[in-house]
Amino acid sequence: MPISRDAVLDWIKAYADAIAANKDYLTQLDSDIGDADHGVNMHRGFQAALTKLPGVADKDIGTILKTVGMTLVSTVGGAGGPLYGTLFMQMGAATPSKQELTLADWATALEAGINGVIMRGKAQLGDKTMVDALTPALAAIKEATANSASLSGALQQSAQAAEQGMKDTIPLVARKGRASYLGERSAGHQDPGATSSHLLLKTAADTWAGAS
Amino acid sequence: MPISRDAVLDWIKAYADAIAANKDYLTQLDSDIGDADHGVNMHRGFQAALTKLPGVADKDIGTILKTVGMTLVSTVGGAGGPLYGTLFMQMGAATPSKQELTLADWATALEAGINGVIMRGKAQLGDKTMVDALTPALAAIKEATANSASLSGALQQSAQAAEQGMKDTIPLVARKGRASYLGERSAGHQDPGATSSHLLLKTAADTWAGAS
Amino acid sequence: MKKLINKPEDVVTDELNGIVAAHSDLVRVHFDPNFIARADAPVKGKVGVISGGGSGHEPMHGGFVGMGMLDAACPGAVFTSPTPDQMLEATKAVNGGAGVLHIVKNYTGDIMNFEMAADLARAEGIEVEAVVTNDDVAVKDSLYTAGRRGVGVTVLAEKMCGAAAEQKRSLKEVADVCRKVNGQGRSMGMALTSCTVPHAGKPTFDLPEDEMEIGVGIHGEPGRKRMKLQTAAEITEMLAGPILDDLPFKSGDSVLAFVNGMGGTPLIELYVVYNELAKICAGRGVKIARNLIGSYITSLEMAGCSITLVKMDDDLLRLWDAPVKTPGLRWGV
Amino acid sequence: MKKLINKPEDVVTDELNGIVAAHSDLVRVHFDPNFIARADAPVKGKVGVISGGGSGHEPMHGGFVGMGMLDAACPGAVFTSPTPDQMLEATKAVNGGAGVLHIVKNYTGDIMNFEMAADLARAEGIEVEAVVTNDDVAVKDSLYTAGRRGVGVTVLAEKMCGAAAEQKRSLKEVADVCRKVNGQGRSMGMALTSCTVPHAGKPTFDLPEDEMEIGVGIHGEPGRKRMKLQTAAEITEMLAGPILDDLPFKSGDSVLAFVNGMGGTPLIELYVVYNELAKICAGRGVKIARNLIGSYITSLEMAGCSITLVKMDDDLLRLWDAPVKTPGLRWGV
Ligand SMILES: Nc1ncnc2c1ncn2[C@@H]1O[C@H](COP(=O)(O)OP(=O)(O)O)[C@@H](O)[C@H]1O
Ligand SMILES: Nc1ncnc2c1ncn2[C@@H]1O[C@H](COP(=O)(O)OP(=O)(O)O)[C@@H](O)[C@H]1O
Ligand SMILES: [Mg+2]
Ligand SMILES: [Mg+2]
Ligand SMILES: [Mg+2]
Ligand SMILES: [Mg+2]
Repeated sequence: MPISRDAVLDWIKAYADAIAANKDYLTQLDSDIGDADHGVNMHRGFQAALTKLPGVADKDIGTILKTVGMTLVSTVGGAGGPLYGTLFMQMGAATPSKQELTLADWATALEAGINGVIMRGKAQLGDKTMVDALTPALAAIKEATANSASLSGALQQSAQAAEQGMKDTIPLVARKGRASYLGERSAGHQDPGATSSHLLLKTAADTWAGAS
Repeated sequence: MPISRDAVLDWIKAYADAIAANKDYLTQLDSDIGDADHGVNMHRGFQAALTKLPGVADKDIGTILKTVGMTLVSTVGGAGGPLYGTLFMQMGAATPSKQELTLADWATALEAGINGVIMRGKAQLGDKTMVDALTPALAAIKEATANSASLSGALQQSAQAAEQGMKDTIPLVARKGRASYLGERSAGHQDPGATSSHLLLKTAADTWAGAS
Repeated sequence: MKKLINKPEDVVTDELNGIVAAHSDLVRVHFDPNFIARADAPVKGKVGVISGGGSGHEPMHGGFVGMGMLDAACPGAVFTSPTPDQMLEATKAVNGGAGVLHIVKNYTGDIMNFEMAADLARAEGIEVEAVVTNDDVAVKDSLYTAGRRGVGVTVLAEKMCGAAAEQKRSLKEVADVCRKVNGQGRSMGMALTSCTVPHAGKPTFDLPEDEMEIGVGIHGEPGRKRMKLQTAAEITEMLAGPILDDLPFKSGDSVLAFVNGMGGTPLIELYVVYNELAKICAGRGVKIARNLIGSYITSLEMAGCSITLVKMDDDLLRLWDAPVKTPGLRWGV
Repeated sequence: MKKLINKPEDVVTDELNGIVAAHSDLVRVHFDPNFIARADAPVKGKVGVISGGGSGHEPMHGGFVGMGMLDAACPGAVFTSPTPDQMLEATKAVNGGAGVLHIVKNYTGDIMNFEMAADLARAEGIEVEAVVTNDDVAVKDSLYTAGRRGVGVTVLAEKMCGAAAEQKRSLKEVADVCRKVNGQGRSMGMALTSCTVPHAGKPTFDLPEDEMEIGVGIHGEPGRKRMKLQTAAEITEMLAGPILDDLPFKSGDSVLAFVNGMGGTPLIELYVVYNELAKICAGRGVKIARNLIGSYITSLEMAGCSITLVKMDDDLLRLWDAPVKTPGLRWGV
């Protein structure tokens, strides 16, 4: 059973909840090496996205994802707004008219989203950004697909890879974003954007655990 | 042996030392019910006065006291400057051409000084000001004189009366000076000006203990 | 103590040297005794307007010296009124033959030191009038106490008296402007934090993280009462209410509204307070004709604010709008 | 958290309402999307100059909207760059037919959001140029990182670009002024205390009573290094030295010197710092032709300061001296 449109809506709602629950944690991480707003920003954006969902609940998955992306762009601000906005808008652009997503569809969407993030932010792997959580997650999905893993298994593995990527940001010296101003002092702290990106993939794996 | 001119100079120097030693204490008292500068102000003034003493060391006592008073007026500022300045200037005006002071001379000088302070500041006994230390000190001297006490004994008693007057300011609600802005909240704190005035009389008693 | 200073005893001198370095086009600084005077003082035939007070309230008063406002200002040590010789020398330096107005904030020290200076200046043949500002409604007024403090109104009076003097009004007329502004002006302040007098080295009072002082002056002295921190709306009501009731300001009155920061309060918060104040005034039918928002009469790095309202008439409005060119306040030129 | 606010989520809206209440003669505030525009925008035939950024830096940028400076400013949430729709609407509102300059501080968020807005505006047929300010020498510049932050130079560039636009210079010429000011300007800042983002509710970093952060930006982010508190002379040297060396500023250069307070620093301390800066510049033969001293680009209630120097030429001096009439900066009119 692939990922239904309702499952996509559930995922977005679950992620909004996860952001709400982790708002202070994300802001705290951003205090250490940034400007103490990442949790607040993401929360504002996803609360706004929630209010848009009823209006697109009967539309295709591409439209839903694009709507979320556009809402994030116009409500989050900061680095997170354009980056998460682009991620969702590109995922939406990659899933036009879809009523459900197979594992391959999801991999395609995620890849398009991540490429968008990299185009916009020009971060590379190891720059201590959300890309460090997203890129390994995509690689894990591709590998799982190559190994004919189940959908839920692949999602699980991508969440684990994102978690590892997130943790791997700790020792890094930031080269992009606000943390880069700290130079060497940015090492020893986990990147807030990588943390919110891990949450995104973990929420997907949890919400879609029944998919196959 | 009355109070010699050198003894007067010694008293001023000893008081400058006492102010230096009590600078932080006086400022702390002024923090509680004022603006945290009484110790600093008095210290600035008496350090300036010290530099003027060599120039008048061979002059009469009236000139010495007036010089101290004028120096205080032009270096202390705040309430303390005009009040202590007036105290010394009036004491000087009351002791023209004197080379030494008897107990009666000292009582006359002090009375003139205190009257000056009251004229300038318009405080009454019980307003929680330096007047509350000075007025009982003068009364004690007069009483001691009436009782034919020795000079050093009279000085001792005036210092004790000043101490009592100073302590008696603690429960008072201030009606003059900066502490009056606090209303009821000024009660429970010892007045800084009364404290520096007690020190003045205590230093006199200590410095002139050998006088008779 | 966290301050951008060298030594506590050098703060005022260093600051004055900074003013020399920055504003020699506008002002001239005289040292020993210390005062700041207009570069072109004395202005012949114009009433000289001077003020003075302890340092630590910047830009007041030194920042208000220049065309259209003060002719001179005398800075004392931090929170300590200046000495008579400062005011005497400043008075002489700005006397253009039409007499000199002393604007004195109502503090025992300021009153006594300015009085001595006025006596000395008069003895030298200079006509001097002194007007005392005492606008702080947090202090209960009484004949038997030191009376109300002079606070925010002082800044506004200096501006309007300066404008009146530029018009070549007489000493009595300029003094009348000061009396009118003071008579029609009321203020009240509050503190979120204490300040630290450089010499003292530690905060004048301790204020727990969830408390504030209502009714403070501008010398770091504690206020009338301490209470739990409240919202900007509630705090503004606590300040504006007593001000409006005291004069009282009535429906239909036209006012100059001044929201002042205490030195450590950022502008964004002052605008939040101004927004509440505008609502309160509107609710009472009081029209804000002019406003001033910023940190103009401060208590070192104290966080907090004060509100001042002055009832305006056409003459005062014209005096307020007149050109002013000082380091701290400038428009129309 | 001690602030004069109502609710953290309402700070920006309350502040904007305060601006409406205070400055409707100068500016117009548009809500949802939020931006502040000149009361008379769009000015026909004049290049529109706009900027924007997170709130918490007041008076920048909103306080600089008015004749001779910005045509519009877009305030984001506190320390969060605004969204593209804000800049798009502001761009449309100030386009007088001669194109619009976006002055963008170099932060990843600001860059990306402004880029999206410029793309959208161009798609609607409006000519847009964007110039990025990146003057903070505390940050090591590199092609492979986010590069230097845009800080104090932004305020000065806004003033001079605004003046150039008033002269009806072309979009390219106004953008050239911005590039020149940025190219010839350098800044560095330090903090005595952290600030508290209203939503976060506690200080962004903890700084012991005897320590300071050198090389901070304007978002409460920690600086390049933490060290023991020093004198104003030493601190000023730590900031001015790297600035002077970086361009480098040379003997004979004429500069605009800007000593800026971070929001919680009183003016008296800024003059102490200016005094040191004047000595350092004099020692290197660098002539301070103009100065600006005050809190103009702030970090909420952070205590600390920053220094900015811009090498001036005759054209820039004329643009700096030109009349400006905004809530935050005003002269010549
Ligand atoms: N150039 C970039 N590319 C990808 N991600 C980035 C980039 N710059 C910043 N980020 C991410 O954005 C996060 C910060 O987001 P947020 O706090 O919302 O924005 P801001 O830094 O503007 O305050 C960082 O933790 C990092 O993961
Ligand atoms: N009107 C007055 N008459 C007599 N003494 C006064 C009067 N006002 C204040 N004082 C004294 O002055 C002291 C404060 O002096 P100081 O701190 O030097 O001046 P300021 O109050 O101007 O800061 C008070 O403690 C009080 O004893
Ligand atoms: Mg952030
Ligand atoms: Mg005192
Ligand atoms: Mg004092
Ligand atoms: Mg941010």
